[in-house]
Amino acid sequence: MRIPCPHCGARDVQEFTYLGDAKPRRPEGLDATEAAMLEYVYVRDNPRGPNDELWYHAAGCRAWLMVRRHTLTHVIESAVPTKSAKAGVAA
Amino acid sequence: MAEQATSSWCRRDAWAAIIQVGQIGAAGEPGVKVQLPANLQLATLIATTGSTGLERITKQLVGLDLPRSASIALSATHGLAWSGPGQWMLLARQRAGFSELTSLLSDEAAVSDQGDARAALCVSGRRAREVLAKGAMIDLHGKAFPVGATALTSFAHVGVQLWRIKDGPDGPAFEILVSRSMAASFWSWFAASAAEFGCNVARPG
Amino acid sequence: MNAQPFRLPSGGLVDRTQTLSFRFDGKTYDGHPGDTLASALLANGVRLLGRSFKYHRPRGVLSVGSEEPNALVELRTGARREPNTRATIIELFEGLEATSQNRWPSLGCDFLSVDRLAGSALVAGFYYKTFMWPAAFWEKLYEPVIRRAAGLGRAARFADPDHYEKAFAFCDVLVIGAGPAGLSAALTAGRSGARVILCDEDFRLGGRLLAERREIDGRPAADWVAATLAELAALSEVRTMLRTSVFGLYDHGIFGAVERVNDHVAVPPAHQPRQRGWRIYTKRAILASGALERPIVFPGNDRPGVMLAGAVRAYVNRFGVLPGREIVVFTTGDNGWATVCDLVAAGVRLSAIVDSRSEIDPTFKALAERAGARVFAGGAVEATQGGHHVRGVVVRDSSGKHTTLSCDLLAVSNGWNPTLHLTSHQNGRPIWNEDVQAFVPGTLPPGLAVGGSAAGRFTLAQALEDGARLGREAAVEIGFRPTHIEPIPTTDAETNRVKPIWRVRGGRGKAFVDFQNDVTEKDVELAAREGFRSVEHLKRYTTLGMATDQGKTSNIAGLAIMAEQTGRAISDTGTTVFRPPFTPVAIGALAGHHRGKDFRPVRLAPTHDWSREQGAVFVETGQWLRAQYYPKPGEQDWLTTVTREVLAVRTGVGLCDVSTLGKIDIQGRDTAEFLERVYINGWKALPVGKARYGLMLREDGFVMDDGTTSRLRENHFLMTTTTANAGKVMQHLEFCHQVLWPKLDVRMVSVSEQWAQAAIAGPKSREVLRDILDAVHDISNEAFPYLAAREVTVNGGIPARLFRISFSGELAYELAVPADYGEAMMRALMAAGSPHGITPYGTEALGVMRLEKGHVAGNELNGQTTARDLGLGKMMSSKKDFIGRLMARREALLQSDRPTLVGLRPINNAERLRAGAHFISMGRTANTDNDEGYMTSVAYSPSLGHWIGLGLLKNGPRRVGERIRAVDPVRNSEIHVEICSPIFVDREGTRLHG
Amino acid sequence: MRYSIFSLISQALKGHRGWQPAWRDAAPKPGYDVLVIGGGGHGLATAYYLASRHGISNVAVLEKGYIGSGNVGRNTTIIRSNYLLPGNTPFYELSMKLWEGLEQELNYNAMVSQRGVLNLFHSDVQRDAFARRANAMRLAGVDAAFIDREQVRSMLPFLDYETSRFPIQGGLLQGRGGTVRHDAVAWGYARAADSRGVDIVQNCEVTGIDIVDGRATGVQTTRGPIKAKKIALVVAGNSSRLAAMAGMRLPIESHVLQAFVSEGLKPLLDCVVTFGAGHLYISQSDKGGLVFGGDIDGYNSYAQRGNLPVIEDVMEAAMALWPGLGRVRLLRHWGGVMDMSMDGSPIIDHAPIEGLYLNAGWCYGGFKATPASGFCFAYLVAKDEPHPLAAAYRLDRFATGRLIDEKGVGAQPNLH
Repeated sequence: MRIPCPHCGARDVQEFTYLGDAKPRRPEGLDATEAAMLEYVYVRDNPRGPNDELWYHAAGCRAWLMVRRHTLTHVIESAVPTKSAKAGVAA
Repeated sequence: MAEQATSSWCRRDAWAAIIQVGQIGAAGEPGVKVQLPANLQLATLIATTGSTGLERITKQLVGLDLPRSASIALSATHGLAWSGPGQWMLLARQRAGFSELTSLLSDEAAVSDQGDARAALCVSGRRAREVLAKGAMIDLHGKAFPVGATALTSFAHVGVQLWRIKDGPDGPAFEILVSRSMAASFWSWFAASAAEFGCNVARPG
Repeated sequence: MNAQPFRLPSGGLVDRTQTLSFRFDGKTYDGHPGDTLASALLANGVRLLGRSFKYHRPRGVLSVGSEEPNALVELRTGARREPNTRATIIELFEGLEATSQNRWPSLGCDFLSVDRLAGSALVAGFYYKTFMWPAAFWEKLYEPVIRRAAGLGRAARFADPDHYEKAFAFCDVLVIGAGPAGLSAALTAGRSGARVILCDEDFRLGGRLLAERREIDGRPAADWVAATLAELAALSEVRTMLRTSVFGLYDHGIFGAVERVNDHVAVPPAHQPRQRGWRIYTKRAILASGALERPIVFPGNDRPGVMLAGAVRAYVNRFGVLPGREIVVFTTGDNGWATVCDLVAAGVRLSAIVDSRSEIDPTFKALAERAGARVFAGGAVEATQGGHHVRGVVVRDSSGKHTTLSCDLLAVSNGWNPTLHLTSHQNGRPIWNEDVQAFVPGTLPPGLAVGGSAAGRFTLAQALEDGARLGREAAVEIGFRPTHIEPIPTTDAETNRVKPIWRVRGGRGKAFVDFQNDVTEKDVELAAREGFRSVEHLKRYTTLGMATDQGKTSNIAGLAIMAEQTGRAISDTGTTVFRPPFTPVAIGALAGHHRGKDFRPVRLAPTHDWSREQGAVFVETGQWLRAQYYPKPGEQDWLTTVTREVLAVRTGVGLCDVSTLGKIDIQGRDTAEFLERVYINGWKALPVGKARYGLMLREDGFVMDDGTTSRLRENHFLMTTTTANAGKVMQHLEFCHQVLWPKLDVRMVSVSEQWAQAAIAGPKSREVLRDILDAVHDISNEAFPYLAAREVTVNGGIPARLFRISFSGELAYELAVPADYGEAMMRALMAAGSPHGITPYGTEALGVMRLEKGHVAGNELNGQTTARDLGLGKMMSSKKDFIGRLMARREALLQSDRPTLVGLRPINNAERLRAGAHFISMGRTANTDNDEGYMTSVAYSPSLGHWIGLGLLKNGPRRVGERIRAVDPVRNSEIHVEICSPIFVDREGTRLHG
Repeated sequence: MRYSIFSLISQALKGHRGWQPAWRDAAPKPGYDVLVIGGGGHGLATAYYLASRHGISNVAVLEKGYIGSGNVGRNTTIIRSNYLLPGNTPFYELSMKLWEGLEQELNYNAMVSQRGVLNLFHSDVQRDAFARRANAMRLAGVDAAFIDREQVRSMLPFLDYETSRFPIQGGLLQGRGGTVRHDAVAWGYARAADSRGVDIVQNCEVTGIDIVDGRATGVQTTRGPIKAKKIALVVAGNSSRLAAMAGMRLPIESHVLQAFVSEGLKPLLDCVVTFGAGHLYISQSDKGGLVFGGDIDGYNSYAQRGNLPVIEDVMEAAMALWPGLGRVRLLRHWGGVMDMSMDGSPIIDHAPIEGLYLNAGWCYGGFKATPASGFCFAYLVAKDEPHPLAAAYRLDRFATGRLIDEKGVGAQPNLH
């Protein structure tokens, strides 16, 4: 696979590390519940199809990216820095 | 107590005991040439998000524009290499004045010295691209990687930053920064890869 | 005696001016440059090349390419021995040595060959039905016998002496195969200015054109090939790669290929690799890999001398070798007649032509006449005769009458299968095309186009047309504009009608579908009878298509017979999925440079050479090599050395390299806030100039890493991590910043490599340091107390950082200088410390001292422990949110009987503790139910004079004083230990603060 | 027909014309007592044990392709019970014991070959961790031996002891570990289940799960609706997809794991060996191919194929461990879809929906667990209570914190 890093261009998957599903949001603050955190840490949609996921360009620009990738065909639709991700994983 | 500088504190760079000057591999006209730059100074600059002060002050202090994409701005004495979003590697070709320069920049950026953290080498020659292609998972073709382009990537499991400087008389030339601790492993790969073309290694000074 | 009795007097692409000498099974033969081992052996009349897998049947050359199932040899000898090497693609070189395999004692006389009676029991799947009684006999008797019979060639027993390397290539258009379609594709794409790579696995470009007598634009095809190659060579953006097999298609247009750089010489020249494994990154790719001819299934079809008709043409036309003198052709289509035609052109007479079709084209009849051959229209070969090679065939004519013909070569043709393997590497399913009677590519992976025979368009004209079209289309799709369009070359006429027959019924004896794995038509029938009817079941049950050739010549016949057995059409059975690699790839080429010491990079501290000079023994710590201990002459074992080092620190001063610790520079207005969120403890109140111990959790509540972090300036912190976790922590922090809290002003970068760092520990450490630091720096206990952290200078202005932190529990400092000064620092410290007997110490002594102080390290930070488990639960702030806070509160993690950190000491001081021992209460049986925890780390404490340990024990801290058993059954040991505080030395910490 | 040397010889004399299908190609009936979704090793074993141990034979196994087309036919065939944590060790030992009697029980030779599994270690930290594990095994009554470098050398003289980047210090040997002919496991269970009345329904894909008043009542399939009193999901990499049909989300991600086989070679490797410094394990099949496995590719995937970086990684490790492999050729590589759970351990439990049972999360260790997984799952389905040896594999362990994280890497499936 090649991931189209928005900063570095298309790079071999070998330069990246994977974290997984980008959708869950971390429940922030002292008010967060254990149940919400449990969901965030452990429960996944795991779709067979398009998946928004977090990749880290470890051997490149060190940016965390949100990559929309199809889990059956591996076709990548988009890759954006998480910092500017519209669907922002960031709070 | 140490009152003054004594000669016992000599610098020893990352290539010491790793690289030997001279020809390696095939004999005859070397297809690859390696030069080890002396006195290369490096520092990471990370700008505050949204701040433009760094752009202004680097222009003022070293006369170079801060690259916004994966390229390097170079002068005879200094360089500014993009090294990640909001991050640059400042380089200077001589030691004098560097710490003053970085302290002037520290208001506009987080500055971290990296001059001792990298082992640098310049690779040129007719077969330079072929050698690097044995490790580079990036396209170094002239169109894809023109003079002034830079990339952070890894060669043979070793993290590197490289950029293309002005062509030499016999082809393209690349400067490569290697993590200091992995210099020996990098060189083991490089020497094996360059051997078939013959490689001349020189160290100024 | 004629040196090469089957070499034609002229013709072919071999260099007859030079002779190469080679050996097969100990006998010396001659061949020429341009030969393969197979062509040279055939030229010498050698027919029997190997034995089959199961029945050890004699086998010869079937094909002319990488699809060869039969002619496998061991090539070279000793450490360079290469098993299962296909003689059909071995390029002949001077001194080549090859040996036949899977036979004993010799190829001609193989005692393992199975006779008909025993053979009848060895049908598909026989082993699933037997060898079950008595149960114990499987490992002792049955399996060893089965295993001894397994496999074909023998792997080398020594390390491969050759070098391999990897390489990466990028192109706009990759063209796979340099036959007519590939050459014309490369040419049109290249002319448009695109960057083109043209690969072919052969050692000569031209593909089937090398093997055929064809004309292009009214001239011999060779002229067109030569002109095309000349033009390609002149295009600067076109790269041609010979001897390069594209073996796999991976995601996003990445291809794997292997270049056999020096397999055509006896030993690679100095400084050159044997093979090179390529990763080719493409925008578009064109598969022009041609087609593979199908054999026919009939009894005795495996006997040496039965050869594909196209291969016969190749041996005659390309190699100038006549693979037999009495020739019969058995064909189900026009292709067999092409062989007749070429043999006639070479002046060879034929005995007979058996065409399964009842209608024979008049031109073919005329041709047969010229060949002097009988024609059996509507006939079939029902059997072959002979021992180690064909001596005759039994032909059944259209009336059912049998005729026995003497012959020494039977050329067979049953049509062609497109070489479409790469199109299914991404799960694409080939589809049956009734018109061409073959599977053709189905849905193609993105960016890949297929042309010529590989697409089931088998004529030369179609190949040239497809190549030109696909080359142009690929270039246009990625933005190139062809300057002009050349006309597509014209070709001579050809026909390629075929009416395949999947097996000849009626004969007696084994009819082979898969030659190498000895799968017969009967095996396929049996599979159908037993319900293994899916093509995948067929494959797995009978092993059809699982040999080194992966069924390139056999799969289709197998599934056609299955279709027939189960009353389905071939289009309904489908084929099995072709998996990479297309052709077997040497493991060396995939590993490249990364073997031995170069398997993974080694990281060396800036003080490495100094440590070596001091006699250090090094140990792998993750990627790093660290000094483990520094033996002195006369010291008998490591324990003596480590004990000396520890005592030196505890009584005087020691010096240890700690450069490998991760160091992260964190700057920005929100750094303290950031640290609050990633560490479990508080950071906002940390004053400038101070360091603090911090512990960070994963979000699941378990400990991730620990270390000290110092506040150098208001908004500038320096974090340290453990050596092993430096990369992981950096990635975690970047995640926290970029993904979770991008609004925080935090800027971080690893400075691990920038600083050489040394621990100076022991009661005399302050005195040593005073000698090193520039005089302006006051490091008295008052001015620079425990946990002070400051930027200082040494040797008249060299920037340095000084931390008063201690892993050993002694008065201790860590001094960091720019890495170039690392070695100088060590020398200066040694010089300054020599009056105090300064002693270098390694990770082993460091480990002893941390254990004496009850500090946790790698064995305790194993990802299964919580802060609470490690006795650090109180560090967890309740006033703030931090990573891991909530998950650490789950009920099971708060249970009091979770194993918790304690110290352990042997009841009998002479006994040695072992890490990994489990704890069992006195009087209880040692079993899983009574398992109460385990010993994490142990050391011999020189201060106490006995072994000590840390362990995780249920209810641990409440059981101090209790005695328990530390059982270590795997090392036959059981020691009684007393539970104690994990802090063994200086519990009050007076030394630390001294 | 019973399989034996006698039946084989008698059939040989008759031209093998008398063999019957190993199992009936059943068409689905309108309803069953138990529907097992998934005709892989675990599903077939579950059906077999339901019939043989619990007398429940009104059972159908529904398979969307052909039986054994999933991971039971794509793995590296290793069996072992060298586990560390108390939730795991006794369970895998049960599996080992079932393997040891499997062929006689099923009357099918799956070539269970207890040739030994040797895990090499390369550092003191690794040695300590292996000692902990070996002792945990011994406490659970599992065989385990610690051998030193020289003993490893005498077993495997061709490994790299001289120039290795990570020198071999010794190994943990489980002599009873080994390999099994993987396809035969599926076929053997299928045949044995079929002979006890279980319907094996191939080419029948489940497209929906019927839930009425919080209770699962049947499934929709490509071959029509089927009613059932109990529905057991055993679909490995497709667990999340099936669970989604019942409105559930799982602590599971699907990842691709590749496997590799070399050309057939004369015997040279007598045990299964794992290289602790790289992600690699190697064994040699009875046909002579060296079988290699390594790390998962590391990203969510439902494609049964992988990519070059991991292929190269595995081959680098192979050359580093065994430098004589340079000229041995890789014949074939493929991928399977692994149901990677969040703590690296499986789930055998009731689903929150009545009548629905879940067997999932095997990561890449499912093959060795096949008999015990089927055995314990059948127990759960039949008795509605967990089998004591599988009692730790609860779905609620993530909430309670009773995780079974052998590697200690936390909630990141791609690291297990």
